[in-house]
Amino acid sequence: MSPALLLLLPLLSVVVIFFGTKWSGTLSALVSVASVAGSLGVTLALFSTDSSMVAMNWIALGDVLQVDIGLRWDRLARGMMFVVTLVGTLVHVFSLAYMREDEAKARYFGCLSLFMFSMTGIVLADNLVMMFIFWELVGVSSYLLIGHWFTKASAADAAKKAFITNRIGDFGFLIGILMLFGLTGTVSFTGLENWLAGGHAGASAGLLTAAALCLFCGAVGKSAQAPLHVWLPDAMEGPTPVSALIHAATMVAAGVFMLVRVGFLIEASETAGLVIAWVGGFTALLAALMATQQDDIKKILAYSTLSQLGYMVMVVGLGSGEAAMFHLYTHAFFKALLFLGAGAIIYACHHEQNIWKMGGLKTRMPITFAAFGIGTLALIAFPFTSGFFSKEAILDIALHENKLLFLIAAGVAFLTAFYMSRLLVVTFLGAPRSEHAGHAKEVSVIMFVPLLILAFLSVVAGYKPVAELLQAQLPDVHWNWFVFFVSLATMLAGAGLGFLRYLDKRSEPKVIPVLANKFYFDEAYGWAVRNLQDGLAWVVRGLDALFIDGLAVGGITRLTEGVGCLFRRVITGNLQAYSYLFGVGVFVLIYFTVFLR
Amino acid sequence: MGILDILIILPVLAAALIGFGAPARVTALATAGVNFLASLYLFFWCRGQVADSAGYFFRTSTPIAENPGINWALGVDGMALVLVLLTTVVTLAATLFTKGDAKHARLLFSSILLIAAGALGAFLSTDIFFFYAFHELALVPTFLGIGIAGHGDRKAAAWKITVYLGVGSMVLLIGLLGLVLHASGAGGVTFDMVELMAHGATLGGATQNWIFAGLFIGFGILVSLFPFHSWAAPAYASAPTPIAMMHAGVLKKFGLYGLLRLAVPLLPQASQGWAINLLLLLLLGNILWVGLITIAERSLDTMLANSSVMHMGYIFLGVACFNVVGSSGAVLLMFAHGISIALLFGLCGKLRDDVGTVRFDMLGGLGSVAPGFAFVFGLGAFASIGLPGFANFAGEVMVFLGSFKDFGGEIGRLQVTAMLAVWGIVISAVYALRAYRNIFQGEVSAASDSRVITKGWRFPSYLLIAALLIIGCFPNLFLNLLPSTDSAVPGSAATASQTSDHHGHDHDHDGH
Amino acid sequence: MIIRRSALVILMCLEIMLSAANLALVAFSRFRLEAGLPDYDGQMLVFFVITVAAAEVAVGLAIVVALFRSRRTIDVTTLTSMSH
Amino acid sequence: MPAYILELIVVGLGLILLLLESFLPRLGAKGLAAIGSVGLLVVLFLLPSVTGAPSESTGIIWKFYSADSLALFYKGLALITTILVLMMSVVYVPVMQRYLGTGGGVGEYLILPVFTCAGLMWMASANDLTSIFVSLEVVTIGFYIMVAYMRRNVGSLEAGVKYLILGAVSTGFLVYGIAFLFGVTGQTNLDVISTVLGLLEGQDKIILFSFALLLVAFGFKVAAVPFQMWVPDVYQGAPTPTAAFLSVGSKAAGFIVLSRIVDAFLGDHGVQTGDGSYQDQIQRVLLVVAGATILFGSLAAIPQTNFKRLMAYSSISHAGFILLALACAYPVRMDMASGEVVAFYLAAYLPMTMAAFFVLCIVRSSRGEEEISVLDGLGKRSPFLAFVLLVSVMGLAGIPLTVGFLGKLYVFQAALDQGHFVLLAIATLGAAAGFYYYFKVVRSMYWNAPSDQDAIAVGTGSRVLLALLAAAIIFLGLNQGIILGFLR
Repeated sequence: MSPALLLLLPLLSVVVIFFGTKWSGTLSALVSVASVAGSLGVTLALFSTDSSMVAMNWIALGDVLQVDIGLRWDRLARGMMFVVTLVGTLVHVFSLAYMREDEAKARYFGCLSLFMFSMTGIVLADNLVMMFIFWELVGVSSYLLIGHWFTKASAADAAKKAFITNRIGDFGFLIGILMLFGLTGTVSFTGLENWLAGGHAGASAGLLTAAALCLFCGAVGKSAQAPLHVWLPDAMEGPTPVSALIHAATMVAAGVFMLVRVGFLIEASETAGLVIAWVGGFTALLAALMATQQDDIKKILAYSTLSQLGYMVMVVGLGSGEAAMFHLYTHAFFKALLFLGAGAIIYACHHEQNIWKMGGLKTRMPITFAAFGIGTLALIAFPFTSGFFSKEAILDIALHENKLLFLIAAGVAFLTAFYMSRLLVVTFLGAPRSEHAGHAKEVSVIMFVPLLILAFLSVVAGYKPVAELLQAQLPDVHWNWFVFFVSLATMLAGAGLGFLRYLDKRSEPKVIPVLANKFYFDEAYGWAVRNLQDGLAWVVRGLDALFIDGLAVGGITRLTEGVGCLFRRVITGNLQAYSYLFGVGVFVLIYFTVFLR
Repeated sequence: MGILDILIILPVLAAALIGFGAPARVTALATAGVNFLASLYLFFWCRGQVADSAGYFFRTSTPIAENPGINWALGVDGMALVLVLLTTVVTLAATLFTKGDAKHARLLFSSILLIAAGALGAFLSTDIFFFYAFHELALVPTFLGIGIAGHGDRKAAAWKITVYLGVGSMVLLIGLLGLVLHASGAGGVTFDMVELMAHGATLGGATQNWIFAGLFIGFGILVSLFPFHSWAAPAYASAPTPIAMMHAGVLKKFGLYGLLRLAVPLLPQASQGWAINLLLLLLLGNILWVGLITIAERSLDTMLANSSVMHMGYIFLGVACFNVVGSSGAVLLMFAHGISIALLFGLCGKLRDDVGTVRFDMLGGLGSVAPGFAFVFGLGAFASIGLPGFANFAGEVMVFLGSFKDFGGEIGRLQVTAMLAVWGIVISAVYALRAYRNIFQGEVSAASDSRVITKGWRFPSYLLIAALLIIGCFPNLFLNLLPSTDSAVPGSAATASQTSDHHGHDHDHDGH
Repeated sequence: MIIRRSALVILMCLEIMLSAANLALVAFSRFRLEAGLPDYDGQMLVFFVITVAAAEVAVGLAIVVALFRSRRTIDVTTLTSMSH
Repeated sequence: MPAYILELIVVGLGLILLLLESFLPRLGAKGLAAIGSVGLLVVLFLLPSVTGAPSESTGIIWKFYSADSLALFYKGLALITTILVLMMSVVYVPVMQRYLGTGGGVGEYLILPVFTCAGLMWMASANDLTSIFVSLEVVTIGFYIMVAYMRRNVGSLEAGVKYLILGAVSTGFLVYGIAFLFGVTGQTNLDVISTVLGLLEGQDKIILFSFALLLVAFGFKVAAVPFQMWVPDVYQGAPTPTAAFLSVGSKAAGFIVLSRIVDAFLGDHGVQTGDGSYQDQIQRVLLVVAGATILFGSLAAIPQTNFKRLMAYSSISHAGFILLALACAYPVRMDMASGEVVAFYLAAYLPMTMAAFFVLCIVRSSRGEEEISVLDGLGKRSPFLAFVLLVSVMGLAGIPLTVGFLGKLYVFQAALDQGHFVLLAIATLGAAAGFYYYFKVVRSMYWNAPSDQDAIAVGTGSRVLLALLAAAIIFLGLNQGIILGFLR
């Protein structure tokens, strides 16, 4: 059995769904679920092997350029693959129920399979170009899934925004790839590693930093780091299972995964690492602040995702890819859990997403509440949940590497506890604040089973034996009581404040406009797009019509015609004038010939 | 008469038959089909064979004139083969897209065939005279087709393209003649490309620069290089669908093909001089300036036209790389762009015919009315903005890689240009997704409501998409046919440096 | 000639021009003495010119007559019917 | 058989036709034209079999007359042109009769071209100032009559007067020029003059002066700027076959003589440009005149609405191209002398112009105007005529695979070879403007709706002839070897 199967299964599913099922929803769902379950099975079966292979020569141009579809099956890939396929399987199953009544089920499951295919490609890629290929494909599947309900203007716009924002990141990513190719003549990770190990001939430190940072741009886009984070909250317009799978657990983590893959490059440049760490820390703080004032349950989770991704990016920048991957792994479970839980709530409340119109769901949806609660605990790093271990590692590394970032990280931990307890309190406790919430019922078994599995994993995944079993990367950190107490204190303080402030409130006690409006990022970007890009486009179009087409092309045309008319005037039809001109012509010609030499 | 002659002459004969009253659609379809199969046969045949010393297959040459040496010389190498395939595929699709009972059907079908014949002739000729001549001839049905069967402001548009391309081809003629006169060896003036290659690279740097500038401006006008692009949008917007498909998809590639065929191998030193700076500047104009114009367009046809102009910039970048990666990328991109723009123009024409408008503000939500159509259009749109899996991506990525190849750690003008050009992928995403959003997504508009897209688009669209996907997933199918080292291009800089190479040795010898 | 309006007068002027040229020819041939004799090539040419001029005038007069018949005038300034 | 027999045969043919016209009036225009054409055709077939000057100069005639390949080539052109003009005239006869009144016959109109043809053929061979002058006048006087032939038509008469007066002025300058050249060299034979000029020193000014005077005269003949004013009016006013004859026959003859004269002045000593000699100056003058002519012809053609005026300006512009070729006297990298390029261009020009005028004749005989708009919708009304005209204007515009393209190609090549980049730019502009105004015709034929739907009747003979011309435009475009073969 080879890792190539992991790519083939979802691809096959896509092909079958798009061309073989005649858009039958049930059939497509079955095919899709089967393929992802198969992928999970293959991943588990291949857990103990370590291999690399070339599946196909994609571009082969003599010895000048070689780009393969090559697979690299190492611990990093295995761990990531496990996360992707497991969460994927659970989300697929959850979707069976969640999307039961959707008209375009076949398209939905087809796109899910496409996503699984692309994500697998990223994880397995053994070179930058291949990673870029699947990177883009992931972007497309994300576009399609966000815009699943495309007749809704907001969904269509969100999909477009996500894709374009990602492309801006890819702009940098591609340039990074180009620089590295230009320097080394290869794009494969092994080749790059060897080149770096051999003293990276021909590259100045500045260029290396630039290349690393360009690659990081890709991660900024995909992992929604500031300032390109704006697409992720909007992406919540997609179906909730999609948010769980793509916009929480896997795709947005691809940026982090990629950074870890090219970690050897980041290590080679101190500046690049520092920039990355600060971008991560900044994003974490910014997103946590914004999360405290959101009213949409999915948006809160989205900002929380942003914030956690910020953690991961920060720690990659600080030099520990393992810690980042460990957090990625635990985060995938509890964040998927939270999203699916949110999905269950939304489903139960008839697609109500505003937390202020919920409330009292604890009694009506006890299983969901339990699962959601566990997820929350893991997210706020309650001791001895999985999230606790991974966050501990991050804080520890931050403490050693950069004190300022440690402070920020601790602040984010506080804020996380605060907004999550707010979410929990407002949604589940108190009295129902709307009719839908009042009539909510516990969801079906097909929906809560995935929740329970994820809840279980959210608790146990952090323990070393489990993590090792599941091929997660384990950071090399030692128990640090200082970090433990800081973490505990911030968590308790945040959670306590959240409980006290929001218990039995019917609406937001104090609106902080700057946070509620997400620091006006969207407004600023909207303004820039409208006025800078579109305005510039109109101006350019106008200039083009005026100068190039009008003045240059049109001017030359008119000039030619004008001169033609002028010449025509000479031919007056009057014989005397002709004779006169003839005479002048003779004189001019003779003068020119004889005297003007 | 070899297979290459047949490829060229068959469509001419068929067009004549249509002119004399043969059933238009059937004749055109049969011809396009036969040509398509013939080119496929050619494609697979060439893969198993070894080319002759000049790199060609099926080379034939019949002298037309002694001195200046003009020959009816045909031959096909990898690059030509790619473009021949492009031509026959797009011809078939354009024929399929056109209804037999359309207005001016006879004219349209014979124009398709004549343009195809002209393009094939240009791509297959290894003699500069016929290379140039065939392209010019193919322009005539284009002009007539737009003028007679176009829509909108057809007369003005046809007039503009006629005069504009007329000027362009005159400039080009000067450039080509300059090349022919200066690159011909002592044995008299020859128009034969193979002989020129053998004598090439003996030109001085300044001469190379001048000729290169002449060539890229001449070819550039035909390919709508910035700032000579303003003919494209009105012409494609008013052109009848098959004419737009054929011109934008196939015929426009002539100029780029010419640059790759002549300028890159024969004028390698031009990659150092001022001429290349100018080219780099202008191609950025294509990508960024025209890209912005494309964003501002509010109608599908003009948007597609401008996007096509914009994408030419990437191919020019591939040419400007002056190395095998960039050239190969440019070839792939020519193929990919030709197919995808033909697909989009075909679908756009369908939209115009069946819905009655292509203006964004009047369309919307078509995706729920005609999901299959939306799906196919989406594939075309994503292909054109370089989504991996489609051939466009393979081409673009190779062009970009080519521009950075061996840059030696110093970010030079080529690299800066490439970096700015990469921003084009964002621009193209913006306009393509906006167009898709406006036409297919959102609320169903009054114009889109209850309109049925009539039959006839599926098969040609699938054909084109299949071509894009196959080459996108297996670009090696084409790359195997192309030279894989710089030295395989005779007379290039790399050849000169590899003196131990037998090939290079020969040329040094010829030079003295 | 340029300022004349009558076609007839213009024709006469043209004849004078030719005569002047003839004179030049004769003069040149006279100055080129070869063995004491003028170069007769030039003088021979003069005869040709005179003959041809006669033919030209014959045709010219016919045209002028036709012009007069159809227009009742031979004023050349009225000849501006061409569009352009 | 010595070459000059051909001219004698042609003159004899003309005399026979005159007699026939007088004594067999029921022969009619068609009969005359047929006999004339057949006779000329016979002469055409005799052309390859004639011999040039014998090795030892036996007859006085060879002092005035040469029969080199170039001369024979131009004789062929003259014959073909005349045959076509005769055919065209037959079609045009009904139009003419409208303007001739009761007493007027059209017989002479069909016979004069034969005499003029003899003159043209003689001009092709003329290599002495005397024979140049006489043959030129034979041609010119013939044209005076043909231009003014429609004596009840105001335009024709007006054109005749203008052509007559300006033509006579140019004749005057020709004689002046001859006189001065004779004065400098003491010779009338061009070959001898060339040798003598090579020996003269310090007389640049007077040599240039005589050249300028000759250039005035031939500039008038070939319609070079600034002696081109007559062309539009005369083309417009003259009967259409005469306009065609003027634009091809007269121009060709003018160019053969001009190229002989230029050859005589430049000598064959291979002077390169830029050394300040009078040869250099002559090339410069030719270049300037060529540039001005191309510019004027191409640009002034743009606003024209009358088809014949358009053709007139086009003829001016083409003259510019030919002058440009003439000025590139010593192409190094080409295996074609400039005279050959000129001859090729003219040969290429023949079928294209003839086809265009022929179509116009036919259209004119059914509709009474000659505006471009008369062609509106011709593509619908008469696809055949439209197609022939399309091929013809494509050729004139220089679209490849037509013979017109080759003509331009060689001119461009010669100019490039000599490095005349400014002229190249002007030529490019001119050719591009050509696209503009020639395609006006195409636009009118194909894009515009017809003003009336009636099909235009085309006789079988005309049909065959037009098809032949169109085929020639394309066929010669593909096989330039044929023309080059005749040339050498």
